[in-house]
Amino acid sequence: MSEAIRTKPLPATRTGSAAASVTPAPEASRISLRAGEEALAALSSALDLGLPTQPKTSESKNGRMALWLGPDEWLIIDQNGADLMALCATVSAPHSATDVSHRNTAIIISGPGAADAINGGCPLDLSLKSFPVGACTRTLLAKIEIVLYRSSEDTFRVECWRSFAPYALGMLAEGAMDASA
Amino acid sequence: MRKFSAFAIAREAMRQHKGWEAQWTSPEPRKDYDVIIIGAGGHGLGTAYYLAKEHGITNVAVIEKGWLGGGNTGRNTTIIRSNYLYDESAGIYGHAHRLWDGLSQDLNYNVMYSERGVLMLAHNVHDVQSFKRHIHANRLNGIPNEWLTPEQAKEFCPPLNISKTSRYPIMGGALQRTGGTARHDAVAWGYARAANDRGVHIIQNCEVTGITRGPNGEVTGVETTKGHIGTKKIGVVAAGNTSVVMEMAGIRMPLTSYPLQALVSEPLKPVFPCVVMSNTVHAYISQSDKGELVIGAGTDQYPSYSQTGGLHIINHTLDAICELFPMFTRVKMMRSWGGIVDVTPDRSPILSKTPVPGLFVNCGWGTGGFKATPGSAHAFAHTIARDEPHKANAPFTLDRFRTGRLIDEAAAAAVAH
Amino acid sequence: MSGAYRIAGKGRLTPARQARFSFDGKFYTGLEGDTVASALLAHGVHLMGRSFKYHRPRGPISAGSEEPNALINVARDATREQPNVRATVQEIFEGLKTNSQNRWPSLEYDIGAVNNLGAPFFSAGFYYKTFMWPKAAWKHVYEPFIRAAAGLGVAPKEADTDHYANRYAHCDVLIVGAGIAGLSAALAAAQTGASVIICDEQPEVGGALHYEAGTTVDGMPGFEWAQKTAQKLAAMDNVRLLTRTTAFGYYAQNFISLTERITDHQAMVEKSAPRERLWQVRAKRVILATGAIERHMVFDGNDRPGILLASAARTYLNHYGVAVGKKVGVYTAHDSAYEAAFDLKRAGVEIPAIVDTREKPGDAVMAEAAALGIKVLTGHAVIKTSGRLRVTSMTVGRSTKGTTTKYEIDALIMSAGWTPSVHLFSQSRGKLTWDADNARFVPGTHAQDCLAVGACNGTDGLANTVEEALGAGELMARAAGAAADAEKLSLNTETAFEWTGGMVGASEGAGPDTVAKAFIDFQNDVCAKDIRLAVREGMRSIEHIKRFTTNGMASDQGKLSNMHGLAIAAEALGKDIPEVGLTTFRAPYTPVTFGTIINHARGSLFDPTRKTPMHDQEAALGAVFEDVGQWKRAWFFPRAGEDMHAAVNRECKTVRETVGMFDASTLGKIEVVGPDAAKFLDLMYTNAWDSLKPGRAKYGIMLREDGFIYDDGVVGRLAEDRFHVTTTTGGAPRVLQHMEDYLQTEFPHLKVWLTSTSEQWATVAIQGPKAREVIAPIVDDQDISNEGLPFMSVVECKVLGGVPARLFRMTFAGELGYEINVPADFGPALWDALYERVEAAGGCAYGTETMHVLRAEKGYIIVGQDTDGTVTPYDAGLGWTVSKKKTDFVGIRGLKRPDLVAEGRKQLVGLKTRNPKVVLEEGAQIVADPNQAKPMTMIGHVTSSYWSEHLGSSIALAVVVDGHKRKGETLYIPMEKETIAVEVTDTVFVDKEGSRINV
Amino acid sequence: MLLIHCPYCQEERPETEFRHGGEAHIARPTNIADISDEEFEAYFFIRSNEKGVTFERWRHAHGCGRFFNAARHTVTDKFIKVYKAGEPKPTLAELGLESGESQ
Repeated sequence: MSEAIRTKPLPATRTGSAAASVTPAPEASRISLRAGEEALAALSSALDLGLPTQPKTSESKNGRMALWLGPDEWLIIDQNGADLMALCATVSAPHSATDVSHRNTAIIISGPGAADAINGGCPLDLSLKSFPVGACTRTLLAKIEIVLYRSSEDTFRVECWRSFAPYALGMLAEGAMDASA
Repeated sequence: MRKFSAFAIAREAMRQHKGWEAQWTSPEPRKDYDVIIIGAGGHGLGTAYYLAKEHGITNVAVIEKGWLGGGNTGRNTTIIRSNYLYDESAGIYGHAHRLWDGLSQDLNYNVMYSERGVLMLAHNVHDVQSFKRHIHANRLNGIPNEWLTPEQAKEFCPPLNISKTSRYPIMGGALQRTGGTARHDAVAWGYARAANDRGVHIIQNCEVTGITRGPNGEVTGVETTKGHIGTKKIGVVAAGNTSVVMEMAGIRMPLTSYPLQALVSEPLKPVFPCVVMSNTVHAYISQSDKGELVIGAGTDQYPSYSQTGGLHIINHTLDAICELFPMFTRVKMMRSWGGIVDVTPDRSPILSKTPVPGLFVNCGWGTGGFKATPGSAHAFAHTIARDEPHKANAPFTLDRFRTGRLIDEAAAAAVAH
Repeated sequence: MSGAYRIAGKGRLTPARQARFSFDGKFYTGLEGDTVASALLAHGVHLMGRSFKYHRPRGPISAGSEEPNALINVARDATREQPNVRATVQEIFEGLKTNSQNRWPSLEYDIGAVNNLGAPFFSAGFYYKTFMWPKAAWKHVYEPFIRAAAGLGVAPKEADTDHYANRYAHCDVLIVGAGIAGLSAALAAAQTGASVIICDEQPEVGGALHYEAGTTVDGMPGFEWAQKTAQKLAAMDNVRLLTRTTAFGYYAQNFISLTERITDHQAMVEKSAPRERLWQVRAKRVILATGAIERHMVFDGNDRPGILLASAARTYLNHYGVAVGKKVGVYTAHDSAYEAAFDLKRAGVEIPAIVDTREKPGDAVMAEAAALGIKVLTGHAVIKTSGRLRVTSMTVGRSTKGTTTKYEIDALIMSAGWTPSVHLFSQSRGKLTWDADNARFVPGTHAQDCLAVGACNGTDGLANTVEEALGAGELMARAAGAAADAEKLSLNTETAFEWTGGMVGASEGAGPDTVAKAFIDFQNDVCAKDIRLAVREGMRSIEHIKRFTTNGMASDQGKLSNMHGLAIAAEALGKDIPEVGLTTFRAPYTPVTFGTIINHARGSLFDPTRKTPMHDQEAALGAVFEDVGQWKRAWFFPRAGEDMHAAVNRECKTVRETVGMFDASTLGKIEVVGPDAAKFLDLMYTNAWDSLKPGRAKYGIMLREDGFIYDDGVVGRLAEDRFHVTTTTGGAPRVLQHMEDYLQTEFPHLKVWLTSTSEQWATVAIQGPKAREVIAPIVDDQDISNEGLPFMSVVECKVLGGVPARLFRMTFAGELGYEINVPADFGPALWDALYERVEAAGGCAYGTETMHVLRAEKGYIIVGQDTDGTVTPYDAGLGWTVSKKKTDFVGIRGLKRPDLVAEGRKQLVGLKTRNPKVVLEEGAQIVADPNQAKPMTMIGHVTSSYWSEHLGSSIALAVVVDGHKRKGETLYIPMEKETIAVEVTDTVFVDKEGSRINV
Repeated sequence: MLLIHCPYCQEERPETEFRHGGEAHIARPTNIADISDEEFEAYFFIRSNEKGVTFERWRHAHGCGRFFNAARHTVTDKFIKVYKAGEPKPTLAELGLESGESQ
């Protein structure tokens, strides 16, 4: 890879409150994967990860996650930076894999007030009953679109497009402050 | 009809206001009328008034399913302006604007037409280009509209935030000094009283349930909850309910009805001298004579006849209001409400004859109907009386959606780049 | 200390916990927990405000949020000033500053009160009948006068320094109101395991138990039980208890908005604490336990300071320990006022008489009155009152005609009965039914999954209320799916009296044919006679009457006045009340600050600010940015001493002569992938794509179905099944939506997928004769010669020693040009690397303004500037993009409509001013005959206009009627001060043959 | 804010995640290039604008991204049924409504 310097959309500084920390996530590779049923088995095997077919569910393994976003759409995230495009290129069944590693960036919200912090701008029911660990969906955070993923009872990952990241961070920081108020 | 005046009030004050007569009567419908207007909003009542006054047609009934002026006339934010882009729009709105001036005197009813100025804000280069285009077109059409710098805008509207660091800094504005507001109820009531005085019947709480037709398809009357009423000419002025009424004559319309919300604040001492509109951040605001800030919100995204909408629509509008006027966050919303606006594909109205002989339609005003009231009513009365359009409404035909001769004010303000 | 009217041993406040506050500059000592109203009443101060129209002196009539009179201004500091605050709601704290409103020069001596003398003239709707002559006077004299007289508080002048928060919440059962009904319902719901939110507008729970001194629940005094119950609920994991929280809106599908007031009662405010929080609650089930509001009696002079609702007097006494007077008259049509009289009497207050309009009040209260030695005048009325700034007497008689007796008093309490608070139920679009026996509207048909319990449901009696509420709590929780085992709850309640009675409408002396100032709507100064006047003037609908008189339209939203107004209207119309109908209840229940509603959406969170990856680099070069949608785009890069004009001239010249670099990252990008990708694009664009070879690119035009231009952009084919589509910056989201719509709903058989990659790539355009030599060193192993990478081609390669890139050979400037796309994190590195080389080559960075000039010199359109949604490709001179071979694409039929193929369409042309130094104004209108009168016939307008430094003249693009046939014609542009002659030309001003591009 | 059941996500989601897509069951003519001006007007401009049960398109734009159809009452704004794109338009009887109830 090049020596060229990467400039991330957000500084890696932690903000938030005692109730909910708000921290930009490390770099990861990502693809937007689109495919019909006929390609799922091959893609799952190429990615070494089952592609979930139930709404709002995810699969994860060794730092690689497949988030169900729609009936023919997954967001694949690899926290170890694997070349996901290359993995999918081995599959001949019709599908669309598109690199979105740099389009998206992520923010981790963690702490007992994490759900409240996100509910400062997100209209979904984030109770464990309705949004259990592993749940994921595309949704809204106030005026922007996000992908929300719950990695543990009190930790969420918010993915958004890079130019919206400062806004997302601002909303989450205010939400986190209010969650502790 | 007794004339309204300061003297009349003084006289009545002496006798505890016992001498006032009803502003309009509540007659039982006759068997038939020369013209039936469906819908007793400002446009419908005005049409009846001008039929009587300008065309000598007084055997007219205005049929209303609820109470007169209870639809969009009584629910809008009362902005009056005529600085539209296209010649066609300038024609009809300009026609209305000229009639607003002097309407109180014509009706002997103070409609509180207030030329306090309408300021439309430009927030980006595209807005500037678009407003300049409007200003030049208006100037050559003889319609006042002028460009203000941000500093001039601030001088005209002191609460305005013209900080360069705001999210969408103001790059200037188009000001129509003769634009302003009027008292919405007074417009409906003034037309009702004046039309009633000339013999027009206003029949409230009477719903039209059908349109009856003759052997050649021509209209012969309406079925109503008060029975059949005969007529050779029907003018449909039913705003959000137009599709429903026109369907009774078998005509499917290019209309969609959306909820439109508005709100007022608690009354405040005078703080806001004019009308300010910003299409870019979606804010429409003025202050009523009672002191309430009157704020227009946007339409909900789905068609509805519910006359209610979502809180998020109001939220969106107030975001913009507080961005433009940051001192208003502590002002309180006192009342919010919804109307039903009928919207055409090109966002311009339809004032037109129809394929059904004797049936005329005036609709599709979207969010802009109030300001057009006198012009629309006047031109529509002409169309009904003469069986041909007035020059002000000639372009607003129903068949333009077949030919493609649209008058697309919304597209003309398209977002750039 | 805390006031001469504070009664030792009464109330629940702690005498030792004092707080000093000011009202109109004078300092008072109150107790913690006091409202401004209770604290002032404790000092014998009743005068707290002036009415809207007549500026009549007014004191608080209530002890709650229904207060119409006692509106004050509350200021923490200059940036935190709040007008129109109810003194009956605002809690005091040490240092609180409050002021009265709507008076000048002072509350005691208000010049505006002259309106009161003119009251006969200012009848309802008087303004519709006058101020019409002379015509000009409305604008210059009458309206300014009316405006200045109207209004209540003064709007804040400075931006608010408080902040506000929002929380979306979900629950199984939302309970509105935490009086005995709401608390009972919450207990029953909570023990089933359901998630419960219960809210109440007051600082503590309890509702009516605030004043109900004689009620016990499970052996405890009612208020104490309520606090214990609240503690118990608050300790449960599945319950959220919110006090100082008003449910103000009930929207579709059980979406309820609440406003929680967090800091307005605090002396010291934590910086992180929001002032108010909006709760947007989606509840599976809703229980409304909103209680009832006492009505006043409608009689002559019923608005003087010192005249209050009976329940308010009880609240002041039993909760705050404050007597509203020392000699308190009672006027009632309902038993409830008796209990107030009993409580006051027992507290040592003199009760000269209870005046009851009824011949037969309840037996129990009559017996108790006798026992306490209180005189009761049944079948009597208070005919009038006197007192300027405070009531000093009431005149009592059987009727206005007979003998009357005057009683000296310093306060008068009253009750006409209770109005169920059906506001939220009505907002939920439930239908109300008329309970004729009790003259009240109660919830009837439900429109949503909610139940009303207790007083708001018209349920009378404590035991009935509790039973109903317990049942509803469990029922709604079960309906929401709660399944935990729970025991059947019951509560033992005892109360001193069950009440009877009530009336709506005007009392004796305020009936027809009177001139009495018997107020219905206090704030808006609407009297009984105003309602009758409206009816006399032909108003039949209650909506007309409301609007004509403004009854119920004040900031209390008619909580006290609606029923009285309706009854008087019904009487005047000779109809039954339900026939006249009720006006619609609308959100909010009580006024809500804009701040609560917008909450976080201020400053940087008002709307996202989108910046490109290279924003900081551009800012460091001194870029001035422009807003394009949510994006900040570098507009121009002024150097020392340069204005915009100079900077743009230099940038243009530099690009044409050497090289320039431009941040094109904001352009929309869509990856179109799949075996049917070309087929799909064939349908979406006018052009043909099947024939485009991988590695090549083409300019495409997209139409709407109606045939008008929707968007444009360059599309590159990366592989047989993969296209890189670009859109305009503003068009990116709508183009994707448009494509998805057709793909999913009209062409679902096509195997192709769309992915937005707008933000995956950072894009730098390098344009100018030296473009190739500038990029050569940073491109790894890729032939970029004219042969290796010809004009309109695209290649995936590496740059900067290994960074993957998509390299386009294309231009929007009419020069040798490239656009380099790299993954966005590498954008700054790419920019820096290029800038170093561009600068070394004598080039510069340029912004959107220069981009616009360069493209206009080439006649390239900007969608949205040169087109406006009414322009076809033919109008724009882009007919060559429309495939003649295709049998279908979006817009193919729309293009053939009669008006789109008719003569006389506006077509895009170039314009040259006769004087080349004159730059036209964009938007300027074009005429053929400059000497015609207004309104002129306009045949087109200038869409783009610039100074071309390259040509040394101005250039312009315009749309003109039949413009393509007018080349060479002279047309005119009438400006304000001069008319400019222009010649119609071709749209291409520079390098018509394209020789600069293909090198 | 309405609550809309997305047939793909199989749960109710807040309205702001959705985008209204106009009247449903207006198929684009397969021979669109050849239709008359009147037919084009009927296809592209004329709308039922039903006061009663309306059939409309929604897209779960900020969710699963899918277009689907809904039957909704435009006076009460209540959803009667949602169904996937491509499924046939339900009759009023299938929606459990008498034909008279559509008004």
